Amino acid sequence: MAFTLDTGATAWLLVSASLVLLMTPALAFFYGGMVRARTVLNMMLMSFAALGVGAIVWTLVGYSIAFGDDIAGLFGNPFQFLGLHGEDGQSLLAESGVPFLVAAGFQMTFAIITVALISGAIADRVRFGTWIAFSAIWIVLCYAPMAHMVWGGGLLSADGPFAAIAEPIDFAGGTVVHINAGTAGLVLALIVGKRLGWRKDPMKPHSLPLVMLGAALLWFGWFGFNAGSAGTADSTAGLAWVNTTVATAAAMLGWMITEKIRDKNVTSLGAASGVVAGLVAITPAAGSVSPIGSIVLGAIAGIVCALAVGLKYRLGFDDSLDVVGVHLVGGLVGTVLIGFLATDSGLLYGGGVRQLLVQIVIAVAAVIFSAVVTTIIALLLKALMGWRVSEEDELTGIDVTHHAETGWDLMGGFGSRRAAGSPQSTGASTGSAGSAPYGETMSAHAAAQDPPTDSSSPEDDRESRPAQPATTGEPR
Amino acid sequence: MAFTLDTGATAWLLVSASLVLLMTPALAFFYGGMVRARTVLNMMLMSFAALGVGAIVWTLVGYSIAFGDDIAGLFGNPFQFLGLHGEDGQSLLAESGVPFLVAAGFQMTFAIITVALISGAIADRVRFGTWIAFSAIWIVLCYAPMAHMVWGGGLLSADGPFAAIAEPIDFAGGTVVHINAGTAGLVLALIVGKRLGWRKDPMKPHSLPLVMLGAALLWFGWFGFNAGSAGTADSTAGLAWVNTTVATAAAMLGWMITEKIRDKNVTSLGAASGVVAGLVAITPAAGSVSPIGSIVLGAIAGIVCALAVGLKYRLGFDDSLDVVGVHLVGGLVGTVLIGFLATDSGLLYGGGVRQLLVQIVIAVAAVIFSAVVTTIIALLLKALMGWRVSEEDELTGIDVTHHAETGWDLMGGFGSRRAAGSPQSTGASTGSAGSAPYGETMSAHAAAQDPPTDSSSPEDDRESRPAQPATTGEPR
Amino acid sequence: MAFTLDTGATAWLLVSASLVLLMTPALAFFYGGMVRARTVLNMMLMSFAALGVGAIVWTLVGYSIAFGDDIAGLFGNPFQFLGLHGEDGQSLLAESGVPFLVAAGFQMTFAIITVALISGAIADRVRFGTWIAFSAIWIVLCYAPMAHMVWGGGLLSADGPFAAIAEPIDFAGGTVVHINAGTAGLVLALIVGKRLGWRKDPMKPHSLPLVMLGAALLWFGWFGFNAGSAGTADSTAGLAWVNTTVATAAAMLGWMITEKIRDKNVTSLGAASGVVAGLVAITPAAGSVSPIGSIVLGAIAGIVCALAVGLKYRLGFDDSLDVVGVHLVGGLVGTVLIGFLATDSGLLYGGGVRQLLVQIVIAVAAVIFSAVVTTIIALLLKALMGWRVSEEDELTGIDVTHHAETGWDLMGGFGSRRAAGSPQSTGASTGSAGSAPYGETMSAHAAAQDPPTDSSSPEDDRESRPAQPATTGEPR
Amino acid sequence: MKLVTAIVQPHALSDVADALREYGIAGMTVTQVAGYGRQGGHTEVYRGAEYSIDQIPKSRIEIVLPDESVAEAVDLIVRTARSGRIGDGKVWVTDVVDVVRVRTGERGADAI
Amino acid sequence: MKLVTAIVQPHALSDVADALREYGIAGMTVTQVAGYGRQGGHTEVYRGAEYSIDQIPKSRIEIVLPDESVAEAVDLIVRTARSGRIGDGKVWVTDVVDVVRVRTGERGADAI
Amino acid sequence: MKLVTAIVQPHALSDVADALREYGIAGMTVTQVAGYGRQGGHTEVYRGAEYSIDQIPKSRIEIVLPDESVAEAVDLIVRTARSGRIGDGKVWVTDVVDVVRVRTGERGADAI
Ligand SMILES: Nc1ncnc2c1ncn2[C@@H]1O[C@H](COP(=O)(O)OP(=O)(O)O)[C@@H](O)[C@H]1O
Ligand SMILES: Nc1ncnc2c1ncn2[C@@H]1O[C@H](COP(=O)(O)OP(=O)(O)O)[C@@H](O)[C@H]1O
Ligand SMILES: Nc1ncnc2c1ncn2[C@@H]1O[C@H](COP(=O)(O)OP(=O)(O)O)[C@@H](O)[C@H]1O
Repeated sequence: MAFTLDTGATAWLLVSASLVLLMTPALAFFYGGMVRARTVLNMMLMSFAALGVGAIVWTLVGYSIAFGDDIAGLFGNPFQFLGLHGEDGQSLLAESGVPFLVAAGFQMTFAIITVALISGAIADRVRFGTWIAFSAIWIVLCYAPMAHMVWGGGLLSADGPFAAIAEPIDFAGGTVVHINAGTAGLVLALIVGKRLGWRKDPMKPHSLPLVMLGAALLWFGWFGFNAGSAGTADSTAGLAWVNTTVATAAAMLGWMITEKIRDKNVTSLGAASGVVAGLVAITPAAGSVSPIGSIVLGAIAGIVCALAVGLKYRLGFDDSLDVVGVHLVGGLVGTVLIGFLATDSGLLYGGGVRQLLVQIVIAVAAVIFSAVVTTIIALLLKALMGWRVSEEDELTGIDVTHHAETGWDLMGGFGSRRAAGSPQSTGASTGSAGSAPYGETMSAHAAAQDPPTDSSSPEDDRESRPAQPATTGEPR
Repeated sequence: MAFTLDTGATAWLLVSASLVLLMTPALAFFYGGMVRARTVLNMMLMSFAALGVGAIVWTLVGYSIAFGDDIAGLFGNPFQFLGLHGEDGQSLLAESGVPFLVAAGFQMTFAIITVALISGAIADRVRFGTWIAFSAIWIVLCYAPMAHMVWGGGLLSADGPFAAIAEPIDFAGGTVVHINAGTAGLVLALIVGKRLGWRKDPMKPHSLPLVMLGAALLWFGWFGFNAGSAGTADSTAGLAWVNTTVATAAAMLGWMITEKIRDKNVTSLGAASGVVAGLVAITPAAGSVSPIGSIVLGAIAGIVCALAVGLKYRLGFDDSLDVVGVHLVGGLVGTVLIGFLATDSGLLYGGGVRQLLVQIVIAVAAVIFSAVVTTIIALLLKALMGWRVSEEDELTGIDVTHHAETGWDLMGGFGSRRAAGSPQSTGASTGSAGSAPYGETMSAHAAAQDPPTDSSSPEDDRESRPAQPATTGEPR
Repeated sequence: MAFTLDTGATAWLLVSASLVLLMTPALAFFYGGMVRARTVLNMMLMSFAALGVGAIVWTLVGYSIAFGDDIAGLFGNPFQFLGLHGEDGQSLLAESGVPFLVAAGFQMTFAIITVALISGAIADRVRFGTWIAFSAIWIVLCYAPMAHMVWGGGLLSADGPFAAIAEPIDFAGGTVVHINAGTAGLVLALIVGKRLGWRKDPMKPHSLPLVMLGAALLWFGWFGFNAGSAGTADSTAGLAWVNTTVATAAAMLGWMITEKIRDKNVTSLGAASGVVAGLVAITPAAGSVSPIGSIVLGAIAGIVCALAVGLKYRLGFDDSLDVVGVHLVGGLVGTVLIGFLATDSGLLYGGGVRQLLVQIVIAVAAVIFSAVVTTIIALLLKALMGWRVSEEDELTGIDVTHHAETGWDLMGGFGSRRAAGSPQSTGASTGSAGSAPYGETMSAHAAAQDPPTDSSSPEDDRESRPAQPATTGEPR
Repeated sequence: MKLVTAIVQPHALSDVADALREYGIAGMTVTQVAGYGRQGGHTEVYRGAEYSIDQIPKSRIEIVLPDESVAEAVDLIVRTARSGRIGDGKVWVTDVVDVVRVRTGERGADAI
Repeated sequence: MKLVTAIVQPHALSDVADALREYGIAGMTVTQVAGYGRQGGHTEVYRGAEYSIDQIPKSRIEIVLPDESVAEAVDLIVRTARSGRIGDGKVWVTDVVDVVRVRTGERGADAI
Repeated sequence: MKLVTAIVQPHALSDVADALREYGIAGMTVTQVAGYGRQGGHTEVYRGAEYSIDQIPKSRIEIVLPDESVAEAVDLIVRTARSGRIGDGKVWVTDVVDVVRVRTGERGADAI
């Protein structure tokens, strides 16, 4: 295809890709704020790891599987764009005048955020290595084929069999991203099992400002996600932009009202969750409903998701940060409501039930595909690597036990620390139960002193403390 | 009007709209960091609520009132663009090749941030419901008409009576946004009254990093606000971009120097406030002054606002987070200095006093209009809903009492919690003053135990704690 | 040159400039989270000060020195674009259809971030005034000439003498920004000296979520830095975008793996540092290597930098936040690896050693130039203003002692505070060592009471506390 | 000498400190604590599930005093910190064997 | 009266509080503290340099009690907080001279 | 047995802990507290209004000890924590009736 660059469309897609990339760290903050202080780093690292692994895997084979030449309607030729080797005319966005790599980069960010979303279902309790392996495999076997089926000309696309009824609509990823991640989250929550103390301990968010920061950056990034999915900077992008904003606003208000009625209080966690629920629900619909339709769709999503997040307590699965209640349910709401609200073909606009039917079909297909593939991957990894950290590590907190760090230290420099590797401190950390006799200087400790720090350093060395009359004889 | 899409201009406006939308959460962080830890969530929710309500109201009637066909120079036909129904040729940005909905979305973000700004004046003490009602009404009755008067062809625009003297200049919202919000903040601070303990308790910011994050994101978002107001991506946008940056830099330095001289210390709160003061002041002037002029304007704004924030202590109104000192004063400084510094028509550039005169006139008109309308709305709401929370709730902190949440919990899972609704805990929370006899097991408490959590759950249930020789007989 | 506006390119450059501007506050968070809680504000203010000073200095002379007509291959005519006075055809980006001020603003953001980067090497211990002076002088004497030499047609550019061997490649600032800042950081760390307690106290990061926020926003901003350096929105920008993402992902994974092998744990500080190392290393190479090449380059950078940050302990300089280990080393890695990996001219692509040679030459030249100029400036300032705060202030924490603020106060309103200036409190703060006799009311304290706060205020004054039977007789 | 330990409402702390200072007690040590008691906690709601958070933020004050000042100091604290609502707190007194001022090594009443 | 001070593992706090409440002790004051002891700290790694962080988060419980309840209360705490691993904590008992309830001014056992 | 409570400057804590450990005292419990005393607070400035923040961060150390070690332990703390400037802190000693080690149920000196 002859390719003519459109700098405006390209500028918008470069921006959109950047915005969607930002969504993964945003998710890290959204999720990180929601867990307890002792696991914030692990939670955030799960998103960052998804970024690292996702970018590499997508470059190597992911993009090819999603957008290579169709094989059986299920996936694309995995070797076609190996290493993102391709020509400017070859991407779906070529017609908009967007270069190949810009399109490939934009799509990359979707793969990354989708796998990162799943991590919320299994907060605080999984081995980091297993998560990394899962991320890589899941993108290849679950995300990329689903993207192919919906956007790459596969079974669930306009080229697939259901298009005979009506052309399936998934503007920016209701099925590929949200139903997919939500289903995978449910599967993992079931396979990994519950956190210790679940339902007894409120496990309340340790930093709601961080949660709200995450929600805000997600909203911001979602403009790239939805309006960027128009593929260029035109009226459709404008429609998607406005719909994204008003649906989200309506969902936030819907969630707030639900809380007000049910719990008597409007919470910030609810507001933040309502924001995400609205963003999720409008994702598939952003290009095919009106602003008023979006308000309706958003409000419904906010209310339904606010109710849905309580389900896990009733059904007994620990979907820790509500990936199911928000992404699976929100994705279903959005995908199905298109059947009613699409201005072209929706039931309420006189389009009959055909669109609705197709929307239900693709939603169900997505759930089934994702559930099956995720189950296989998760069970395999359970057998090979194991999912859970030890109970003691989970109780103590995974940050310190698995990452050797603590998220917050506002006391700043409080406490006695020394370089490890010294006999005494090693002794201490394995726990010598024998009682040290009083009055006797512990010789091991003396040996553990740091070598005098650079006393021979030529430059003006200011490490010594202000003069002090103490007689401990131990220069700090 | 025949409409030709310009993808470059559209890309820039889509980005600008996204950037300005981000400003409202940014404000939530800026304000949220400034209040005490026990009210951070309420403060942030006021901005988020403005987002929710503002987007809906703007879609329904706000945009029409602002940009519909002129009625008496005061407002536009409220039904014209109901639900943002419009054609691509109908917006003010049609000439730039920007689609209707992109323009309408861009304008929406201005309405939202303006009402959110006001919340800083009444931190820590107002009913959330009253605030939501205020936001909705104020956008309709105060913001949208003001936007119409200045930008929509009304009284204060180039089509208004004062244009005979000189064309009024408000590039991006010195009057519509900042003078408007600042005046409304002053009115609300007076009507709502002071916080308990004001002037005795320093009420120091609980998280200055959060304040600085807010300031940083506001600056970032303001590029959309100011450079986006050029309506396309051209030299004027470039001028606005540079002016926004250098005026802000100069204002920050101006504020710092004022503090250094007055207080002997440069503070981060001062730096962050200086940033906002500079952004405010350059807003109306960004398209009509030179970079050097912007440095002068910014420096003056920084110094004047640094002095102005002290006024509330002298005059005795609790404008808690300095909406008056920064937005009203900064907006006035910027609007008026255009009369001196506009390269086309300013006094210092040989343009005579006409521009200066007109700038003063529109500033004063904006103050009066905003004051009158806001007073009416605020008094009405005072009568109908009431503004203040109870004194006890205010002392305890509005987050826990009105939102049933706490912003920060870095101790992570510390303490004894149980599911509410159980007799014992309910008893506790109403406070049973009778002394329980020692040695007697409280039967109410026994009844309050959670049902054994899913002991029948089929899957590998790991909720039990590590084996422990304790004999309490109460599995966790 | 006749100038034709390209709104797409201009939109992208406006966005890029905004993104790069955001990087400096992002750095403030990245660095601010890494220091102890008692110095977070000072650390952040160093970046904000760089923003303030940098924008002004760049507007006045910086841009001219960098991009004015060449003088001796070292710098440009400092008066040519005074106050950013220039025509749309005059910038390097004129060919892309980008207006002069957009190009100048874009370049401004590079100068700002570069000087801000240096501050990490001297955390927690320097006078704020000296830092401000350093920032201003360093931009003029070190950054702007270096930018001229590499990008403005000077010695290290395609117009310089080394181009005879091969055209030197520095796509977005490996030499100008990172080697330059890293070298300057090393020089300052040596001249300023170590923090008190260095190597004994871990000086662990007080907020890793803040560090990760910083890293995330840096990554986001870096898309402007690298893909913006293409000068327009085209395939090269797309290549730079993808390379930036995959190199960063690979570097993060490389750092993680290094940690896993060496320390047994993957840390979030490591992940965040790996992100920055990858971004640094790909900076010079983003336009000339393939995505696969970027993965290799990123992985090497991640591993090498992870090892390099340990050097300071061995060599004994307190480069507090690893400006040397990440920016100098990462910048060198990226600059030199171009010689191997450039798809046009790299050794591994059959291009021979010429490119490699030239890359080494410009890297070494940058190190030498930066070291010499920075040493002179730093020693001058040491003599004139002094670098270090007093030892007592450093121990207590520079935030309270030099900025009269504390970063975090999550206890919210805890404690007894009164307006200063009262005799009692002044007495207290100078420390009266004499023991006050019991039973005697301190009259000075009585005198120190606030005047009854506005008891005469006409409006509904709610400052009094809820009725309390206490008999202290002191209304709050 | 005695050690007076008082648990009070955080928002009473400032008044108590002022009252003690007026009375002539210059030194004390304050800790942020969580109190459990008759005063019930508040309810927090997460994801529609209510939790009663039992512990309530309190301030804990420690003052070392000569025996003769104890009665009056306790009285002062109790009067100042009292609002009459449940949860106002407790004060208890324990014996102190010895006190030393770190700066000077002074002991006993001189050290306070 | 006596003051029982117990240092326990933070994750045992909730069980201890429940056990005490069942036993009939309604009031206590809890502080977050850092414990040093036989239980070694953990290792944290910054920039490749390992640090052993000695202090370990613990919860410190204070309960003022009538003399006759002390033995049983201590027993209850010890049994509930015990996991058998190093670092489970300590309980110590000191004498209390007087107690006052701030709200009412009640003294002694009535005040608890 | 005795309970030694020491208020020291936060930056002296690490040295005190080291000195005590060298002396053979392996266990202690540390709390972050706010001290009021002769040492005045610092001034913080918000919006041009100055506030004197009276409380100063201090570290509070608790050590349960056999009677015979008290004198030396107090001495060690005082010597190590002393800088000679106002605000170095206080140490006080109270009687302990009983101590229990949670892990083992050991009592008295064995439990320390
Ligand atoms: N037996 C106790 N031991 C230690 N502290 C207690 C005890 N009882 C109450 N407290 C402390 O006193 C505070 C107030 O007690 P509470 O019973 O709620 O109210 P009141 O003292 O007014 O009856 C509690 O929050 C707790 O910190
Ligand atoms: N002598 C002591 N004085 C005060 N607190 C102590 C003392 N010894 C131990 N502790 C506290 O008890 C906790 C547990 O002590 P540790 O020696 O680690 O385990 P264990 O008591 O099981 O032998 C410590 O973390 C510390 O808080
Ligand atoms: N009477 C007291 N009771 C309890 N703690 C005290 C008392 N006096 C002082 N302190 C504690 O000791 C610290 C140091 O006391 P201060 O009077 O400032 O200095 P110094 O002891 O050197 O004279 C205070 O910050 C406070 O924590």
